[in-house]
Amino acid sequence: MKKINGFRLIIPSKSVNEGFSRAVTSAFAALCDPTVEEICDIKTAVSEAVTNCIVHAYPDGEGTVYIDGTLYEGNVLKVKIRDRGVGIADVRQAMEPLFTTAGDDRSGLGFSVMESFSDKVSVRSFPDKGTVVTLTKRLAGKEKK
Amino acid sequence: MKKINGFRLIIPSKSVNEGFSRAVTSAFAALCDPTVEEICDIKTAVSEAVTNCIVHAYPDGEGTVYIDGTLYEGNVLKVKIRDRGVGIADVRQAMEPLFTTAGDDRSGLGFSVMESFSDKVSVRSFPDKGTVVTLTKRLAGKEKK
Amino acid sequence: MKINVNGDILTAHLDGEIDHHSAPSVRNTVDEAVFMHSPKKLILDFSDITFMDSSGVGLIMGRYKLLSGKNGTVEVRGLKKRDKRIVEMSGLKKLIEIR
Amino acid sequence: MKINVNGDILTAHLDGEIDHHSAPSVRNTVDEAVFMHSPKKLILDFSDITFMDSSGVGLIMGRYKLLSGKNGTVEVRGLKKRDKRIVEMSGLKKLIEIR
Ligand SMILES: Nc1ncnc2c1ncn2[C@@H]1O[C@H](COP(=O)(O)OP(=O)(O)O)[C@@H](O)[C@H]1O
Ligand SMILES: Nc1ncnc2c1ncn2[C@@H]1O[C@H](COP(=O)(O)OP(=O)(O)O)[C@@H](O)[C@H]1O
Repeated sequence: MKKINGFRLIIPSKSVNEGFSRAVTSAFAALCDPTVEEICDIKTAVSEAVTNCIVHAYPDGEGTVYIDGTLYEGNVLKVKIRDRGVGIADVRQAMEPLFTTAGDDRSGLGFSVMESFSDKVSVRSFPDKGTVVTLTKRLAGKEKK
Repeated sequence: MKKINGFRLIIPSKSVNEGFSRAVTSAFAALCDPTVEEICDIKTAVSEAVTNCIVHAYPDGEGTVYIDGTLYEGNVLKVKIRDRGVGIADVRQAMEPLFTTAGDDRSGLGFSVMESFSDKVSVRSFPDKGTVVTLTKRLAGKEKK
Repeated sequence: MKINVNGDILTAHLDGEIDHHSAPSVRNTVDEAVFMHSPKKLILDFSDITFMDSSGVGLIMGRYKLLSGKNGTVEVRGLKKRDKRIVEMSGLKKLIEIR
Repeated sequence: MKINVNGDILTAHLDGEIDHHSAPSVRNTVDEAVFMHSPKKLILDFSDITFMDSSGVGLIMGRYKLLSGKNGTVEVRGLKKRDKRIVEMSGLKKLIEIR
């Protein structure tokens, strides 16, 4: 697949940056005239993945979150959300609906939401090294070079 | 000055990313409740600096543009726009109003606009290595951590 | 957020975005009102929510636990279609009223 | 963009954002209309411009050169305060009418 455009965003794992990363991803996706629904879908999925880096990856303090957005020919958008945090020992279990290792406030639905609002979610994780979540979504909007 | 938040954005020097980098900078600045005027000022200054990387830094093709935004205590925003392009031999001359090395369509006002819409503009450039433009602006909005 | 008390019913009109960043302050405001008024029913009105992710579900779940510990109930209103989809993933439909 | 011809006067109602990315297409549309209609006066109306940087000045300068080469004039209208500030840095005020 031919790459048309891309960005890399590097931010500290502060919760205030959840909204910021949604805004950045929307602005990037907007370059290919997607529908409002599509923008909203990708915002929601990215919000979940970035929140996970902030909530789970760095339990002992602040770390760094890396977001790579790439637009491919055919209006396929991939967003890779990466951390260098604690990692996930059992990815299959982590991806089960309602599974959470966190307290009352987390619903355990983050991965389910990502799956529901993207075409594909892939997760690679290495304990003590970090986690990479890749969201893929085809945007129906007109293509721009 | 204590750093409150920051981002690094890395993008290819495509003109479509001029609007994208404005959107990213606005979204970041928005985290500290600035006025609409202040958002607009910083958007305009960033637009000039990023456009210069796209128009002047890489005459032979596409390169990479690096944008670092940092928010300091006291609501001071610094945006550093950096390229690894041809550089500027005579920075003082380049910064003169109406000076341009480009054709009809460039007005030679890029640096003047940056100066007019920021509190401070600093330019460091190394021929064949690249250019770093740092824009500083104090935002009057309320501080957020 | 606007809080409305009508007899045994406390209604919280949420607004803005709900994510992990904003949820704690929403939670605190709602919970304070619940402790003050000890309602039989808490209505969370999402009509003015412009964005939510699964943190919104966490918020509802937590309020459900709080209220059911006091023999109260929770009702959720005004969810947009996509937000309803997120809430329904949780199975909360069996425990609370979603309108 | 809407183009309006009234006798010798061609008015281009620009809209959206003017930056280095969008300027070429704006320029092409205006220049084509100028070649078609050979107006004595070109009015560039910025009322519906939501953002511009110095690329907007480049656009005006280029149209000034084009028109003065044909003994025509250029007028600029509807600039917001901040955009006027940018245009005035250029000294174009001496060459064209800015209203
Ligand atoms: N980036 C990450 N780093 C470490 N652990 C993670 C990460 N993302 C997810 N997890 C683990 O997977 C579990 C399920 O995640 P998710 O479905 O998003 O639900 P929630 O965030 O509500 O717990 C989390 O509770 C956590 O244990
Ligand atoms: N990032 C850069 N890399 C190389 N040269 C640059 C860069 N930024 C500015 N310049 C030089 O400085 C000159 C003046 O820049 P500026 O004031 O922005 O006006 P303009 O972009 O309209 O030419 C440019 O014409 C170019 O020669």
